[in-house]
Amino acid sequence: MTQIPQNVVEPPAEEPGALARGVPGRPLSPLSIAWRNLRKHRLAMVALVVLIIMYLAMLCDGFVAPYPYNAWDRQQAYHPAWNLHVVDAEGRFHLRPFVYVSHYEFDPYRNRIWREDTSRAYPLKLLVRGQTGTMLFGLLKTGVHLYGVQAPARLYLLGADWQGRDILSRIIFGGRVSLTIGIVGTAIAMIIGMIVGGISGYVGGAGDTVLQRICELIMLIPGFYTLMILYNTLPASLTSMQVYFGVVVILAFISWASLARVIRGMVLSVKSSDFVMAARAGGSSPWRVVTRHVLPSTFSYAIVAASLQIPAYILGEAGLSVIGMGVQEPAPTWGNMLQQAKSVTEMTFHPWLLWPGVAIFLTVMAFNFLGDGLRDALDPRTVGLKKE
Amino acid sequence: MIDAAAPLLTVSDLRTWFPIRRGVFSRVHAYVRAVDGVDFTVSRGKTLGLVGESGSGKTTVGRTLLRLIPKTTGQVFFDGQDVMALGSGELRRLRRRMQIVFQDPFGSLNPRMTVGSIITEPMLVHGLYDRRERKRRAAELLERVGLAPEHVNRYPHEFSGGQRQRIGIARALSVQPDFIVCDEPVSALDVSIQGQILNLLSDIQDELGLSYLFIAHNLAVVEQFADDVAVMYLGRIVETASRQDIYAHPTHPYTEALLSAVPIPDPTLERRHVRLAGEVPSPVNPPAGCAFHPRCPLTRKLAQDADVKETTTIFSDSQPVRIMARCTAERPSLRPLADNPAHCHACLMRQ
Amino acid sequence: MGAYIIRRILIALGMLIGASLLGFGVMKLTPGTYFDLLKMNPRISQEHVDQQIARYGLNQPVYVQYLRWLDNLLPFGFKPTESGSYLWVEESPAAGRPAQAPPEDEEEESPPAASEPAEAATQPTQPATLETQPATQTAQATPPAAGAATLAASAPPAGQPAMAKHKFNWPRFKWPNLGESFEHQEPVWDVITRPMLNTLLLNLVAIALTWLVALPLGIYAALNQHKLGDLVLSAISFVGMSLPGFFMALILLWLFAGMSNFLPPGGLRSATYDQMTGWHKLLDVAWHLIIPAIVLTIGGLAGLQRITRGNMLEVLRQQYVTTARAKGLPENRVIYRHALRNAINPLITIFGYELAALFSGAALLEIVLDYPGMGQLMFTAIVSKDEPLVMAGFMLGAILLLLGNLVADLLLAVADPRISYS
Amino acid sequence: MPKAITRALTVLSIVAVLVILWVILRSQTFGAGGVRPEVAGTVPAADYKPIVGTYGGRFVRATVSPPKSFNPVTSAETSTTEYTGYMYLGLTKTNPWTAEVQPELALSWTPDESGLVWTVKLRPGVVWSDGVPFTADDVLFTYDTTYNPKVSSSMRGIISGPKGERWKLEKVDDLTVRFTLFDRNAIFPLLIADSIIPKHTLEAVVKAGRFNEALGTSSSPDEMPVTGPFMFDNYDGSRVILKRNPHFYRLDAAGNRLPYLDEIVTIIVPDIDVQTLKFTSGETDILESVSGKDYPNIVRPREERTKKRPMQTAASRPTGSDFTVYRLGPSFGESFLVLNQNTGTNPKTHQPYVDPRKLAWFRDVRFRQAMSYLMDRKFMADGIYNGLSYPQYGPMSAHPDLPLAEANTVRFEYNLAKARALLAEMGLQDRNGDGWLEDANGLPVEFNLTTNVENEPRAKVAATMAQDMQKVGIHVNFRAMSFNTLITKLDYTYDWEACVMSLTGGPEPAWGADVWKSSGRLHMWFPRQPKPSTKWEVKKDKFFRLFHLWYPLQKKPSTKWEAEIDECFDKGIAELDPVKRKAIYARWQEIIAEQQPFIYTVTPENLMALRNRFGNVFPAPLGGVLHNIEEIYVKQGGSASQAAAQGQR
Repeated sequence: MTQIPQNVVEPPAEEPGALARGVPGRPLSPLSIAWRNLRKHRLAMVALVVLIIMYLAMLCDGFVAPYPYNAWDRQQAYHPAWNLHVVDAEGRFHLRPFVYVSHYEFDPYRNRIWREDTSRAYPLKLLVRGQTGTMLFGLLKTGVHLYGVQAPARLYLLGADWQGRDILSRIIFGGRVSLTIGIVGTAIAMIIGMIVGGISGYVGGAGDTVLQRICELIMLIPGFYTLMILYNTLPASLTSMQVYFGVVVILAFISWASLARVIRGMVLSVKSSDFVMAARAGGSSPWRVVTRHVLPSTFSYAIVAASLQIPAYILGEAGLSVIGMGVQEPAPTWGNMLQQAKSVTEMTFHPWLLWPGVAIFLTVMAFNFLGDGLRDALDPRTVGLKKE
Repeated sequence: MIDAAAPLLTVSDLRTWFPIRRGVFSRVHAYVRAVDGVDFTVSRGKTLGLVGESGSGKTTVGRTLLRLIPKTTGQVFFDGQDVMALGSGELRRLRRRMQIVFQDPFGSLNPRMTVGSIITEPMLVHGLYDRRERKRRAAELLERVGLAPEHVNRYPHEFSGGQRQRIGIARALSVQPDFIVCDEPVSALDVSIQGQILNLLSDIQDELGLSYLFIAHNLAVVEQFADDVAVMYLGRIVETASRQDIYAHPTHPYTEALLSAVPIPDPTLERRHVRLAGEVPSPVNPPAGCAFHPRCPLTRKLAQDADVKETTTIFSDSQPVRIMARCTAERPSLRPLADNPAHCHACLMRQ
Repeated sequence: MGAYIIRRILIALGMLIGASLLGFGVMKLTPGTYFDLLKMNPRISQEHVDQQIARYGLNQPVYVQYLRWLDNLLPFGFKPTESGSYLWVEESPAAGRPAQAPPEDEEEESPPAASEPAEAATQPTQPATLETQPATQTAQATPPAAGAATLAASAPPAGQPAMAKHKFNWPRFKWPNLGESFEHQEPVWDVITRPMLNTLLLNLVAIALTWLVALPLGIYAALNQHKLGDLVLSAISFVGMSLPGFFMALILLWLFAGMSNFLPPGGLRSATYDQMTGWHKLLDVAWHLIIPAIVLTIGGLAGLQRITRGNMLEVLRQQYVTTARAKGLPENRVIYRHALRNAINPLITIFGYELAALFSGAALLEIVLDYPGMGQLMFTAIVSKDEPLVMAGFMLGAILLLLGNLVADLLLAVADPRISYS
Repeated sequence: MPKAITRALTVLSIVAVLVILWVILRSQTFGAGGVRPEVAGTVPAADYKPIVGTYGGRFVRATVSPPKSFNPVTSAETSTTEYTGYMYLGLTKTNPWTAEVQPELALSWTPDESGLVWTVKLRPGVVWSDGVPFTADDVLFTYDTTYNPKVSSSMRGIISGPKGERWKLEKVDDLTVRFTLFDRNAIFPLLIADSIIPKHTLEAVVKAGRFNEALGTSSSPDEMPVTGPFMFDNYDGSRVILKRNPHFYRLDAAGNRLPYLDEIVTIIVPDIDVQTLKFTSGETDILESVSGKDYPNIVRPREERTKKRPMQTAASRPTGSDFTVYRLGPSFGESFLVLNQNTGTNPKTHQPYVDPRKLAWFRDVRFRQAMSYLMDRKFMADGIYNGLSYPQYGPMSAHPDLPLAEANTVRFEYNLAKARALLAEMGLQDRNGDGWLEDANGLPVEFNLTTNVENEPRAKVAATMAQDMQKVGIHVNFRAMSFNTLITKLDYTYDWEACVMSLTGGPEPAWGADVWKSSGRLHMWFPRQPKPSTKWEVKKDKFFRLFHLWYPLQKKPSTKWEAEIDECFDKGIAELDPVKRKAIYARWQEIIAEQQPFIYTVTPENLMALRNRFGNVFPAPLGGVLHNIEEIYVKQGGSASQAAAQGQR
């Protein structure tokens, strides 16, 4: 954070010349400097905007998505993607896209042959009234959707799954799990890592040894096997919400140790720094020293580590879900939606089921860019020495 | 209530050893004897200058007596209280009276806190004053150390080194201490700023009647500032005397060597230049007897003097050197000079 | 250095015991056993299931089960007995011998599970009868002196054989083993060797590919910083880093195996493998390795390429490189003799970590791609609760991690003269 | 600015990836060209006329899990029997069309008048694959071993009486064995279909107490003489190779010794999907247990392949139409919903296993019938199996051709209105207008529904019924769990409410005694009852009595149906007269269809695909495609690749 290089020749008169750098009258906190640096990082800003849009969509899922996540229509099972038209059956062009009601029949080889009933077109509308869904993690109910078509027609921008549920709606609702699991998991791991690393580094001695051994033990166990074993220990009677937290805790259990070790290392170096000595000499209690001086110094690392770890959580959850260990149907997560696309038959005949994978890809990439930007913005020297 | 003549701080036989662990079971293999038996006193309202090369343990002394580093053995009495025996609550109360100013103006201020909160933090943790009063005092202190009161809301990185050192001093002063350890407060600063800071410290001392333990690595800084001077070499004090005595009549060869390095403003004066052979030995394995003997210039002299009978030969810089046998066998203790009991030194050859 | 390695190994042993306790404990949190699977088959009797459960000691307390498992692993094991005792073997009271209590204190700590001899008698499981029978036979058939000799040195002098109710069960040499897999009904070692080798094959191929491709690319990118090639590479890196491996695997599988039959859909060898000649066998395996190896390589490539590039740029900025250039050394020599060596040093640690992740790193991919490796094996073992197999995979993974870390540290010391462990 | 370029490039590549994905993911993605494979059904039994084939060739199949053992006595899992079925013969076998018992190693089996003593005449001239003749001693030895307490035999419980009674076997002469049973057993001819093992190699092993480990996967082929058409050759962890038994007893019409095939290679492919790919890419010759979901993929048009890949032998070169898909009618893996009717209490916590409020519903036949009305069997067939499955209403109704199947069972077709009406009759209706049902007390109607995760179609069946239950206003919490966990609940802890399961079935109801009898271990809705408990046992529990006052039963359902089922099974097993037996089991099917303890959903169609290069293929509804494996041969001159394969050998 040092803005003034040490070898700057000082003005002899000791006029606060160095102060001219800041905006007069307003303090330039480390955070605002970081923000200023981050703003220069275009790609990170694009990623940030993309993420903000995604999170907003996730928070307002019931409103943004045209259908609730479990709204099924068995007549429309495996409806292909993109049934919007601008040219009608008579070849006339319409400015407002519209949808026909469609239904399928099996051919002798059990392929679904889709036929559209062109007698009536259902135009795409904004702010339509439809099935009641929930938003803000189920706190609010909404019957109005950002866009949609009138029943009985159904809009399938990204196609439908085996029960005729809209993939796009389910992706938006799936964000409830996939977009939050990284943040919640990192927060848990960070809290544990900070506490353990802080205690271990600051107190030292036998406690340090024991905690370090525990950390090493956690880091020693093979991650993915442990994930699978731990998932199997989750009691069977859990609701999908509880399973979600179970998975978060399991993922955090795997990853807190490496965080704790790095934080311990930073605490060790910060601990012997003069400003910590000064705080102790000033009479601050150990608790105050740790919480006010030592741990905040590790925050910049923590923020970067968090942004770089979030993708790992998203991928971890998705990976577990893909092999059937995760939040179960009918609650959507990007992972368990992909699980349905896992079979080659599904991929060949219903490739639109792979869309949740694209959502994972975009999110992970956005977090990678953001993390990259944050690393540059916060502290290029002390952060990111080791890639996990 | 306490005798004003009694020294404010008495340090006796202080040792700080750091263990070195190695081997399969990481047993303690050896110790770094950073401080190895140090005695001195600091009088009220006076300044003791503690001088030594880097690695001589002077910073460790300063931090050990504030209990920032655990001691190995020894006692420290501050105003009659045994500092080393205090419980955590008493220690905190004592911390109000003993403060420290650090060498590095960049590392000693938490970059994440505003200047105001840095200065008010000691007051806060000691429960001094209310919120508004603390703010007022912070502004006042800033002004006292030569900064503008409105700087309270700024962050350390916006200041220059000298300004930061002033902030460090303001922080030390905020709880109105009686005693401040100044741990090389000016050595990281440009020469032009050094004087300003030293003057500031000196003014504050006059104003508030503080005592200082002033740690420095050369005698030049101490010369204008300290009342008494103690010279450290390899964890031990080799000479202690008043400022005048030490500059006028250095008795320990190490002090002489240090003094010879001090530039003399008066070109008419000439000082014999003593060059020290070799480097400071490792504190892990200090030389037996007088720790200074491998580098001691007196041994050169000894080579010519025939009247010293018991001698032995050592190799210093691969040169065979004859030295007094006692120097390699006996650890010299600090003894007063016969003519000046306030002037002590630890050289076997001169005792 | 030697002391350092010994110290690391001692710590590692402790860690392994900790890891095994952790793994075993976690696994025991789930209810049920592997043999519950059999219960849904009306043609399998309850008695059969019970017998299987007893045979593997799954009806005993968890700590006894753990000791059984641990005992298998030790070269000098204490022979497990069905009564659950490990140090003390219950002697069947031989006729004519006074059964008197021994003076030692330890003897009174009769093992907790030893109070179930009745159950052991009513449900004699196979290994038990096999093991105890010869022992009792020898004890009864031989005269006291010879009997004492078989009890090794602990037995008191012949003449007054103080036969205890329990006798100390001296550790004796045996080959360590990992137990027997429930599902495969075979020694675990036999079950895992082939998947282990398959996993090693896949990972080593992928690591070799990754390094062979990433290092030159990283160096190229660094030397052509900000030029088009560098930019294309970093763009690809970011995309490669963010594409989830399993998703990429699914897409490749679908494109090349599902839609076009161009690449094999999974597994490692064709059914006709053993009809092939040597050259074709090699090609067949290589053909099957393409999809998983590509996915793994792309996953690792992006990160490694970027790190190499970063390190190389860092080194090129150093003063000694400038000095070397200033000396007039040819540019190639500057780059490959001076810069490259120092740029690669930090990568050595990464190599160690890759080594550590050999077993479990590609687990998800193996499952998704149906590659017959450890990940696949462990997945089925975990789901069906084949505990000996799970523990073996778990421990092997842990050992490899420890080894990988140690190798990384040692390699670093070898490569970097500034680091030494003394 | 280079930075700008890198950004532009990254954005461009992301956009490119997205566009490519967009194009690809929009619709079905295979080409329309190529040839579709043929689709065929079963062959009538009358058309079963094998011709004389030619020797040679290998047959490659895939299986899900590796073999655990080749020991037919200790292992009864599919992973063992799919090999031992080819290796060891039983005394009898079942007809693949009619399920009748046919001679195999035994020529005849005749009971005496008491029905307890059966005289079994063995087939003369049968030798083990090592040349040793097969005699009555082998039969005696097999049953001795099965009854040996040190042997963990899967059959012992089934052929022992409740008090440990055993069959007594006597050797009358070398080719005659007399079985003396402890009770009358109508399925005795079926029971002796189990594999006979050789005495001359295994007797010493049994004596040494090592029989449980014998015939393991690491045993050498020499240790395993067999009577079946194929013998064990090699297992290397990923492939099992069975080779031709030169001493197999059957001859073809021309007097050649069967079988024709040289080898059966079974490769272990855990993933069904990859099995499909391996079949369509030509690696395997047969695709067993095809799911209806994958049917369109298997019959989709495929390009004729002309280019030869270096690593593929000519024999395995696939062509678009070189296989036929067989639709064999209903299989036996029916899924059903079962509701927990256990009235017991947990001895540890003294809590009832099932909430008494819910137990009252589950034990009410109207509730179960309402559930049956909620089964959208049409969608289950279409959405999960692409229409390739059969609705099922009773325990055997999907198999109208089975000898003991009774077609005239009650049917509860999908009808939400009738379901609502039945629930309303029970007092479960929407009382506050929120769309969800409440009981008389205003409490919501809710229960937990579960199934196991591993079986995807079953999970989909469960998800579908959960939706319909929600549609009529029942709060149903559906969660799939791992199989082990589920079994623990079903078998030990009994703390479940509703569950979708399926059982390994078969044409003979007597095998299911453990399921249907109230004392059975697999009597899932209330296992191991000391005596049938269909009557309300109100006095047992204080809470229960309290609730009982709140829900007075207007109409008591038939209370003794469980007892009647027990009776059916006890009588059925002892009844040797086929006509009377059929009547007994018809009554059982009627009870189940009406009482709905198992609420059946759909039975998937049994689908298989086989390469066209094999001759003597006579698919049968019960035996599948491979029931006459010894007669199946590789057609000569079928294709050039075939000739190449012959040449290579």
